[in-house]
Amino acid sequence: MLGKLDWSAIPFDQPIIMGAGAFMVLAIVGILSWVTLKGYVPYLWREWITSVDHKRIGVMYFLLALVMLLRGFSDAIMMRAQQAVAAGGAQGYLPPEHFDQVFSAHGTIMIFFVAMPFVIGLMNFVLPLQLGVRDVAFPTLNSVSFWLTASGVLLINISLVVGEFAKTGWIAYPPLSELQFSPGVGVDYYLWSLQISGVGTLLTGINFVTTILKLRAPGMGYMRMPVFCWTSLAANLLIVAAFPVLTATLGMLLLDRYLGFHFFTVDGQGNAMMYVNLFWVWGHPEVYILILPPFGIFSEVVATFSGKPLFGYRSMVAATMAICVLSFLVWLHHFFTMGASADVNGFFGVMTMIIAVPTGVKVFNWLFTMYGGRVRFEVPILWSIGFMVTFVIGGMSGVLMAVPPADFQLHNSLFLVAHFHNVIIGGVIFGVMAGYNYWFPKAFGFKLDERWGRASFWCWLIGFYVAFMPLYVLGLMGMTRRMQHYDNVAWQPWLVVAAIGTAIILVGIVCQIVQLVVSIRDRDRLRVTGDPWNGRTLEWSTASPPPAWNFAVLPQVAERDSFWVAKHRAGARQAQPEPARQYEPIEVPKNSPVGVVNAFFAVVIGFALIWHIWWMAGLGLIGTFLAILVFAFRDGDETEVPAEQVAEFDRLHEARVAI
Amino acid sequence: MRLRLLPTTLIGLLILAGCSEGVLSPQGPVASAERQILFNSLGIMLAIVIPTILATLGVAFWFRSSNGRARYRPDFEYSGRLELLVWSIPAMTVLLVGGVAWVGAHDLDPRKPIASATDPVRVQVVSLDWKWLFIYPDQGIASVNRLTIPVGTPVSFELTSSGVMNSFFVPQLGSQIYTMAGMVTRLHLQADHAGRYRGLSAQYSGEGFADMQFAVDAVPAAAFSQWVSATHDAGPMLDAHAYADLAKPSEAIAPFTYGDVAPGLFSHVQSTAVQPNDPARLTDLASKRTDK
Amino acid sequence: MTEARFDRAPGDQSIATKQQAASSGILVYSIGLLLAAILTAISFWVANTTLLWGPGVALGLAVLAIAQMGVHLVFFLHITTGPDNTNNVLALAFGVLIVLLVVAGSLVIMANLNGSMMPADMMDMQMHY
Amino acid sequence: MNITVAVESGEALPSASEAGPAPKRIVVAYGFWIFLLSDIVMFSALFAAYAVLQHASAGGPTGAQLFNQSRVAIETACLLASSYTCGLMSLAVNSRRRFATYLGALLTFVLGVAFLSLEIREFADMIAQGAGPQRSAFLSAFFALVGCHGLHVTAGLVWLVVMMGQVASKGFRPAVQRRLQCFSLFWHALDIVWVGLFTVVYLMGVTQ
Ligand code: HEO
Ligand code: HEM
Ligand SMILES: [Cu+2]
Repeated sequence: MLGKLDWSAIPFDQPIIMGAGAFMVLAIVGILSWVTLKGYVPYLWREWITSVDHKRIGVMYFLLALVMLLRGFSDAIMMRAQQAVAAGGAQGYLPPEHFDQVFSAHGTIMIFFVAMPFVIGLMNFVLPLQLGVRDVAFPTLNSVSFWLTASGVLLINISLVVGEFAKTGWIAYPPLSELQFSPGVGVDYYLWSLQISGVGTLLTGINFVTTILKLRAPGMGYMRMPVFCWTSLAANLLIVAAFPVLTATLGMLLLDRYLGFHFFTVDGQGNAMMYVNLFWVWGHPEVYILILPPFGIFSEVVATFSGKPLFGYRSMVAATMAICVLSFLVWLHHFFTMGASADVNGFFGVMTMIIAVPTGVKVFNWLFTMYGGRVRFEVPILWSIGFMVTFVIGGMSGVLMAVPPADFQLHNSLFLVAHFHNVIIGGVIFGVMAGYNYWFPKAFGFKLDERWGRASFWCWLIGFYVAFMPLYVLGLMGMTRRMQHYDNVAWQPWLVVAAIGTAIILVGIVCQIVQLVVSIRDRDRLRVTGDPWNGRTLEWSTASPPPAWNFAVLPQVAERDSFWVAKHRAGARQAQPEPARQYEPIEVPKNSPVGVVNAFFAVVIGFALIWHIWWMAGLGLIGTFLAILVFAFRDGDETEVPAEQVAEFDRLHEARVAI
Repeated sequence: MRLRLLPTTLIGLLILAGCSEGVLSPQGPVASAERQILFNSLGIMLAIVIPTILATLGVAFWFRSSNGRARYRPDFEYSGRLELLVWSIPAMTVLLVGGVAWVGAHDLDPRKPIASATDPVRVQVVSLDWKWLFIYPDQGIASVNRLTIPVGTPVSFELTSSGVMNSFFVPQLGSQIYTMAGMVTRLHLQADHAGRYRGLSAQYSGEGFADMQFAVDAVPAAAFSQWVSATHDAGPMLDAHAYADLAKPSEAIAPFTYGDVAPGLFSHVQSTAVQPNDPARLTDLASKRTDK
Repeated sequence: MTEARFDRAPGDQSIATKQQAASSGILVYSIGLLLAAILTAISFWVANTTLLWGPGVALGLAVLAIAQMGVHLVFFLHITTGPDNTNNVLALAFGVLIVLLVVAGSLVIMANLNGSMMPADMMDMQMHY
Repeated sequence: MNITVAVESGEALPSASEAGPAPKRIVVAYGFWIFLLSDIVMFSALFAAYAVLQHASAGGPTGAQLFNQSRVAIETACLLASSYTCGLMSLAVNSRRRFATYLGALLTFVLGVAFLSLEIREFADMIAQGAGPQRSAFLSAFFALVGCHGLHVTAGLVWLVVMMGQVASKGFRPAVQRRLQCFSLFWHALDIVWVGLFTVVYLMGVTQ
C-alpha cells in the first residue's frame, strides 16, 4: 500500500536529524497557524500564492532562496565543525552516513535552491521593468515555474525527516548512485527534486527568452537594452540549451534505478563515463547561468553609483554572448583525470582559458566605468567592488585548474572547493546581495538600512577570505574534498581557521536579517520615491513599488540609458515632463491557482515515486492532467484596469516625485 | 619591485604550507614538472591579476565622490584604443597560459611512459570498497593498501575498479587518475627519493572513503627485490576466490600481502564487472552496502 | 499602404501565400510531402542496397536526413530567410549549434575515452560489430 | 488574421526590433518555438547516449538482428502523412473552416495512432524475444530514445483531442487558434525528430 514507506523511514534514533526536523516542522506549523489565526490566508492566497505578477513572483523566489540559504548554510556549519575536530583518528560528531548526506544536500541545495532562485527571482522582478513592459511573456507559466521550484524545495526538505538524502555528492556519479551501490531512497529524493524543479527552470528560461526578444518598450532595439537584460538573455538561452540535457541525463539514471536499464550500470555494458560527460554538458553552462545575471547586476550598479554610463557597452554585449557560446565548449575540464588523450585534454584546457578573455574584458570595463566617475560608496557598490577583487582571484584559480597537468594534482582537492566557493560566493552571492540592496527600494518603496548593510558586507567579505583561503593551502597540502575525518594533523589548524571564517560569515548573515527587520521597522524613515539612486534605466522611471501594470503608458525609447538622458534633458528636476499623457485601459493577467495546484500534484507524484507508492503517483498524474485541462478551458485570462484608475495612480506618483 | 615581492612571498608561503606531504613537495619527475607548471601559470596570471586588483581598489578610492581633486568625466564611455587594450591583455595572457596547458597536457599525459634507462615496474591497481589492491604481474605477488616501488625506476600502472569510481592519487609523486569498473586507465609515475608517501583516493566513493588510504614505500632497488622475494615466500594466494572475499566492503584495512597471484586475475576483475547482470551477485553486493 | 512591423510567428506562412487562396497553402504542403517521401524512399533504398560503397552509406544517409529535415522546415514549418523570420532562424541556428556541440562533442570525447581504456579483450569485441 | 500588420500609417518604425511588444500570437508561437528547440536538445542527449552505447550489446542481440525495416517504413509513412494532414488542418483553422478542421484532425489522429500501435507492437515483440531494455546498454538506449519519441506522439494525440474539444466548445477564438498553431509546430517537429531517428537508429543500425 505504501511502497517502501514505513515507520523506519523516520530516523528516530538520530538526535541531530530529529532535532533539525522537529525544528523545521515546528517552524512551518508555527508560521502556518499564525497566518491562519491572524486571518492572513485569504490575503496571501489572493495577493501572493495565486499571483501571476512578475514582481510578486520575483519576491517569492528571493524569499525562497533566502530561507534555503539558511538551510544550506547550516549544513556548511556542520561540515566545518566536523572537519575542525575530526583529525588524527578522531571521528568527530558526524558519522560518514550522516556527513555524506550533509555535503550532498549542501551542494544540491546551494546550487539549485539558493543560487538559481536568487538569480531567477531578480530577473523576474527586474526584466519587465527594465524592458519597459507590463509583464513577462507568459505570466501564468511564470507562476507554474515558481511553484515547481518550490515543490523541489519541499521534497528535498522532506528528505530530512522521512528517509534520507543522497550520499553521492551533488553530482551523483554512477555507479555509486546506481541501485546496486545506493539502494536507499536518498538518490531518488535527489533525482525527483531536481527533475521537478528543473522543469520549472526550463519554463522560466523559455519565458524570459521570449520576453526579452519579443516584449520590449517601443524603440528599444537590441543595442539599447540595459546590460542586465543582455546577460539575462544569455543566461536564459543557456537554461534553454542546457537544462534539457540535465533532464535527459537524470532521466537515464532514473530509468536505471527504477526499470533496470543499463545506461550507467557496471553490468550490462553500461558506461558511467557517459553520465559524467552528459552531466557536465549541463554542469558547466550551469555555472555561467549563475554568474551571467550577476555580471549584469554589477554593470548596472557600477554605472549607477559612478554616475556614468557603462564603459564599453558594445564590448560588454559581445563578451556576454561570447561567454554564452563558449560555455558549451569546455565541459571536459571537469574530468581531465578520466584518461582522455592529451589532444582532447589540451583542447578543452585551452578553450576553458579562452573564457577568461571576455570575462577579463568585463572586469576592465567596470574598472573604466568607475574611472572618471563620482563613486558613491553605498552598499550595492561595496558588494560590487568586493566582487571585482574576490572574483578575479577565483577566476585565476579556475584558469590554473584548466591547465591539465595542474589539474591532475588539484582535481577533487580542497583547492577546487576553494575555487568554486571563490567564484560562487565572490561572484553570485555578492552579485545577488548587490542587486538585493539596489532593487529593494524599487520593490517595497523604502531603502534597506545602510549601517547594517555595511556590517553585513564586511562580515561576508572578511569571513569569506578567512573561511576559504585556507582551503587553497589545504588543497596544495594534498587534502581531498568530502573527507569525513583525516589522519594528517597538520591540516587541522587550517580547518579551524576555516571554521572561524564560517562563523564570521554567520555574523554577516545575521546582520542581513537584522538589516531587513530594522528596515521594515524604520520604513517611514527610509521611504523613497521612484528613483532613489539617480538611476539610468527604465525601472526607475515608475513608482516604487510599481503598480501592477508597471507603466501607465509604455515608455518610448530613443537611446541607451533613456531614463538618464531624459532626466538630463528635463533639467535635472523631473523625470517625465511630457504634459499630456493619454491613458488607456490596461489588460492585466488574472490570478490563477494553476501553479500552486500543479505544484501540489508534483510533490505528490515525486513523493510517491520516491517511495514506490504507484497508485499515489497515478493519482497525482491524473490530478495534474485534470488541473491543466481545467485551466485550458478557462474563459479569458485577463482583467481590465480602467483608464481612470491608471491615471489616478499616475497623478499621485507624479505629485510625490515633484515634492 | 613591490609587485615582484608579492608573488614571491605568496609562492614562498605556499611552499611552506605544502611542505608536508603536499603537491608542493614533489618526490618524482612527474610531480616536479607539475609543480613547475603550476608556478609558471600562476606567475603569468599574477602579473595581470595583481595589477587589476590594485587598479580596482585605486580607481574606486580616487574617484570617490567626496574627492574634489578627481575629475568627473560623465561622457567617458568609449575609447577604441582602450577597448583594444582591454581585449588584448587577457588574450595575450591566455595565449601564454594556453601554450603551457597544451604543451603540458602532452608532456605529462598520464599514458605517456617515462623515458628512462631502467625498465619500468608494472603494477596493476584495483580500487575496492574501501581499499586498494596492487598486483605485480611480473613478480606474481600482490599487496593491499601498501604500494612498494623501487626508487629511480618508472612505474607503469594499469588501473581499474571493482565497482564504483575512485581516483588513484599520490600527491608527492604526481598525476591522479580515475579507476572505473570495466575500464582500464593508465598512468606512469616515478619516485626519485626513498621514503614513505601518502596515497589516497581523490574521488569520493561512499561510506569508507575517508579511510581509503595507502602508503607508498619507495625503496632502493636492492631492497625492492628483497621485498619481492620475502613477499613471495609468505602470505596466501590471490585467486578468483580470494578476490571475491577481498571485494567485500570493509574499511581501514591494515596492509597485507599475497604471496602468489593467479595469472590473468586483473583481466578477470575488469571483465567480471561487465558481465551481463548476474542478479545473485548484485543483491549480494547491495545487501552488503546496506547491512553495514 | 500597410507595412509589416513585427517579425513573423514561427509556422506562419508568408503574406504572399496567405493572401492567395488556401489552395496555394495546400500546394506548399503537397510539394513538401512529395519531396519528403522521395527523400525517405531514397534513404531506405540506400540502406538496403549493396550497390553503394559500404562506408559511404552512413554519410549518404546523414546527408539525406539533413535534406529531409530542411524540407520539413521549409514546407511544413514555413521557415524562410526573409527579414521577418530572422528571429526564428536565429533561435533555430542556436538550437542546431547546441545540438551539434552536444552530440559531436560527446561522441568525440567518448570515443577517445573508450578507445584509450577498453581492456584488450573488450577492444576485440568492439571490432566485431 | 494570420499576420500582424501595422495599421498606423505615416509613422514607419525602422525595424521590427523597435516596434514595441509583439502581438500575442507571435509571442506565443515564438515561446513555443523556443520550447521545441529545448526539446530537441533533450533528444540530442538521448541520441548521443544511443550513439555511444550502440555497440554495447553485452553479448545480447544487436540492432541488425532486431530491426524490421518494412515496419519502420510503414511507421515513417504514417508519420509523414500525418504531418501533411496536420498541415491541411492548420490551413482549415486559418480560414476558420470547422468541418475541414475536424477532418484534418481526425486523419492526423488516426495516422498517429497507427504509428503508435506499430511501435508498441515492435516493443512488445522485442521484449517477448528477451530483448527488453534490461538486456543491455544498447537496448536501454534504444528503448529510451524511441520510447521518448513515442511518448511525445502520445502526448500530441491527447493534446489534439483536447484541442478538438476546445474548437467544439469555444469555436475559433484567438486563444484556441494560437494553441492549434502550437500543436502543429509540435507535430511537425516530432516528424523532424523521427527523420533523425529512423536514419540513425534503424537505417544506420542495420547497415553497419
Ligand atoms: C559561478 C560559478 C563558477 C564560475 C563563474 C566559474 C568560472 C571558471 N571556472 Fe569553475 N567556475 C564556477 C563554478 C565551478 N567551477 C568548478 C570547477 C572548475 C574546474 C574543474 C576543476 C576540477 O574538477 O578539477 C575548472 C578547470 C574550472 C575553471 C574555471 C574557469 C577557467 C572559470 C572562468 O570563467 C573564470 C574567468 C575569470 C577570470 C580569469 C578572472 C577575471 C579575468 C581577468 C582579470 C583577466 C585576466 C586574467 C587572465 C587571463 C587569467 N572550474 C566547479 C566544481 C564542481 C564540482 O566538481 O563539484 C564549480 C561549481
Ligand atoms: C556560505 C558559506 C559556505 C560555506 C561555509 C560552505 C562550505 C562548504 C563545505 C565545508 C563544503 C564541503 C567541502 C568538502 O567537500 O570537503 C562545501 C561544498 C560545496 N559547496 Fe559550499 N559553502 C558555502 C556556500 C556555498 C554556496 C553559496 C554554494 C553554491 C551556490 C556552495 C556550493 C557548494 C558545492 C556545490 C559543494 C560541493 C558538494 C559536494 O561535494 O558534492 N556552497 N561547502
Ligand atoms: Cu566548468
